[in-house]
Amino acid sequence: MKNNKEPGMTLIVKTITRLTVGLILLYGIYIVLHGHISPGGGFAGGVIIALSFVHLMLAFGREVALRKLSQAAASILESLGAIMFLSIAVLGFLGGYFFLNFFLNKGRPFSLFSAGIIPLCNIAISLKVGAGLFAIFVAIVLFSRDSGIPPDDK
Amino acid sequence: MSVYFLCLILFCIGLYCVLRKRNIIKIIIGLGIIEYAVNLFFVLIGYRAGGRAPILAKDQVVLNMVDPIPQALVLTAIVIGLATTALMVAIAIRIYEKFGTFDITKIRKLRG
Amino acid sequence: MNHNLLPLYVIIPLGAAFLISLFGKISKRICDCLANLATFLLLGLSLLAAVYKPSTGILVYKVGGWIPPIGICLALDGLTSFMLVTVNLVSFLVTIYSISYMEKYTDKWKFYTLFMLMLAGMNGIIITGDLFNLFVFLEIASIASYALVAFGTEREELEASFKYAVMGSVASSFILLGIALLYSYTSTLNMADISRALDIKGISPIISFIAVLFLAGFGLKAALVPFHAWLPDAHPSAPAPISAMLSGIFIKTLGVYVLCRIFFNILGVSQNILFIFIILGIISQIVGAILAIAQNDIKRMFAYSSISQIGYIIFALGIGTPLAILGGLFHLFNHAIFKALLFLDSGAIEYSTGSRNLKSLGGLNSRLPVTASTSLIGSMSIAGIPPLNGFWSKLIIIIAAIQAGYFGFALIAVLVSIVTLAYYLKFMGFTFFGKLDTALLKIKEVPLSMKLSMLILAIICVLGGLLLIPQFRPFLESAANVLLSGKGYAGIVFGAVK
Amino acid sequence: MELHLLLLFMIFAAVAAVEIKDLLSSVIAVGAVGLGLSMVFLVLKAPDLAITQLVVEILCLIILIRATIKKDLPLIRDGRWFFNTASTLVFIAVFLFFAYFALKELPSFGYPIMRVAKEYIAQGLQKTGATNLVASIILDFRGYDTLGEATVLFTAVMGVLAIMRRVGRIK
Repeated sequence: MKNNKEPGMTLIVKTITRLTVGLILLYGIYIVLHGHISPGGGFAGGVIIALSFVHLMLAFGREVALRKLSQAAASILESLGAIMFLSIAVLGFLGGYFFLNFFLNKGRPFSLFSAGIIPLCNIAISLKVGAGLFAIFVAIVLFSRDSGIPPDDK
Repeated sequence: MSVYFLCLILFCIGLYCVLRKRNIIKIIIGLGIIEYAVNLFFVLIGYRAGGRAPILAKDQVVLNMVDPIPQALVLTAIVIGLATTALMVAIAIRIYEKFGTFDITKIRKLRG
Repeated sequence: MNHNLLPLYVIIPLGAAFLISLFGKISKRICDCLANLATFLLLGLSLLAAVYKPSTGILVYKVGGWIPPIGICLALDGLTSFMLVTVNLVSFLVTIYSISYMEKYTDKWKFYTLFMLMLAGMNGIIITGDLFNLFVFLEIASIASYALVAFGTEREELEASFKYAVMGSVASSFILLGIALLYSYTSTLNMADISRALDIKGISPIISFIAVLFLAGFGLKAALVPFHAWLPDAHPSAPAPISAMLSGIFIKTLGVYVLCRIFFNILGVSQNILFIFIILGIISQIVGAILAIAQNDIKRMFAYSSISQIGYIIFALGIGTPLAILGGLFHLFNHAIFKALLFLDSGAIEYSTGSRNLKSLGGLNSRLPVTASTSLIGSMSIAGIPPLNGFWSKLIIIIAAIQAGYFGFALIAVLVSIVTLAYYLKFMGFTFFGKLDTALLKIKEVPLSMKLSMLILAIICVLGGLLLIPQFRPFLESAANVLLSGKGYAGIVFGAVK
Repeated sequence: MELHLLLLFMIFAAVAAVEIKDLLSSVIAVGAVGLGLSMVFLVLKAPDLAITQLVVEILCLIILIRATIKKDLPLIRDGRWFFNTASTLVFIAVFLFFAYFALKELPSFGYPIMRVAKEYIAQGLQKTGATNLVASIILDFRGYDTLGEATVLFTAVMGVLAIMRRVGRIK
């Protein structure tokens, strides 16, 4: 952090970040939604979504990133994702078993809307993983920023 | 067989790092290497010579696929490793804030 | 008892944890209510499981409706219901205690969330029938406990937590490596199925290697003596309710229960393994007891005492006769009760005086009557004074050792018991008797919720011996029978699936 | 062949990560191990794992770099340094020796038994509707594991938030 007036890195980094961050987020969402027909899934996609916010934070400083997704909001989103996943699991009791894939019609294979609960679970997991990892990152970075530990040495 | 053995050597490098290094970050790195080695071992035992990735393609008969179970398990193990690392880094940062050092021999002395 | 209730042992604490993390920020009362409600429900469910036994002795639940080797199954047999009652009884009383005790710490909702996650992990370990699933829940419980040990975020706590986390992670890696080898060798993860596959393959060096890996991994979690270095730092550093949970049930669930399940029911016990158990048990008893005498910190003394008592349990299981296993499991239950009681007492002492150093305390008998009397019951019980529960279980273990012909080891067990009495007398003498320090004249007895849970635990200590009378004995016997049935476990599980 | 090369590369990077004195270089070397692992997963026909390992590695690296300080480590050699190192090496040698005999018993590399896995491959698409078999295992056949896995991450997040509290006790 060379100049305190303008947080974040240099202009070049900021411009490139502005171009790429949306694409990274979009790629993460793509990976999540296609988890059941191609490699990827909720975890990988969730981490990519978290990384896009981390990218924003590294390039522009914490204010910009936290305006997009505050720590409290991340924490709430994470809990919501967890509850969503647990409720999908508990809804399996409708068919008689915990964690039952309760959709009778599994849809046409190789299409986006297929495989019953698997895409839904992927979405819940990605929500939880993305928000959770971002919360971890924010907690660690904010702490070392405020308490005199040199966060990085440029 | 030689592949398994190389994988266990990686495991032992991590073990050596955890047992012998006195720096907190180095210990976390050693644990990371151990996790990599175990995950790698799990995937190695599921590999099938000349096999295909366990993803079905249209109009294709399933003949020879690698074992999908270890892959599913390792996916879980990777995330567990990430969780452990994150928690330990958090503890390490707090320790640095309280003691001003990453060296565990010094930390022990400071504790008195 | 309907088999649809089985997943609830995990769903309730998980749901409670997620709800507390969402709504707990609003008010402390909400987290208190949610946590206590959840543990109360769990206690009720586990008592239900203990009272209404299925006729076949086992209930198997197929998660997702998949037949066991394909999907994950949950299994509830005698040992499971025994462990569930122990865990949920202690955790219910500990949550009552935490209502007042945790007022001293900030961010109570984080405490309760982690607490419920740890409980979910332990219940998940106990009830699962799948080896990898066991590992996952073991990690949930472990990670929650690493964070809880550092909950006070002071110097010592952080250092202890880091040490504990490093050793715990190494242990987890050993366990995972063992599971990988076992999977490669048998090509299945279901515990009953592994047992059956190993029967077909016969004995080979790889089984001994896997056994050593598991012994090192779970021995580390159980703090058996060559692997005990983390416990005396980690257990005293945690907040008192967590110390009670860790020492009372955590090391037993993650260590002793899993060791028993794996060695007795899956890998199969041989004389060599039983002898290793005996040796580890005896060394743990002696080392724990000797180190405990020298301590001046109350909680540290109790932590070393836990190592010693875990040694008793492992020793009893290593003898391997029906009587010894019964005694070992009974001692497991008793130790959970009185060690939880003693740690809660130490928390009460710290709560009112602000110190837990034996040298600076004294004469608290007049100021803290409830704490003093419950501590007296707990100490005498752990030292094996009749008619308290600790006496009966130690008596059974020693009789069983003599019957099996281990005279020397029985003598050591008796001697260790005397040493135990000595250091608990030291604790009582320095804390509650003697001259009251002038600085401590103004202290008051602890709040109601803390008193309540200590009193209930003390009553269970006094009445614990009743578990041996014929009406209640099936509770222990059915648990011991599971271990005695050995590799018959596979047949029982697959018989119940159909 | 490429598998052996990649493994040797990982071992080399791991030794570097352990022995380099500078912490930042050490962290970067461990990143090289992780990337090597990601490539090994690709060679072993595990694309799901390769993606996940890659992104997790990046996140781990960022978190670790945040934690490091740029300061050389003093290499402490107390009186028992040689003895401790020697005993550790002996322990590792014994471990590898026994591991060698155990590994000989395993099915040879490239030929797993796949008793249960056959059922997944045969029935996966038909029963769950997912063409990615790994997804069908982690979210349907063994979905309960994944619930646990998600909870592990949740636990870690809660743990980090709890440890990062500025004030632990109310005085």
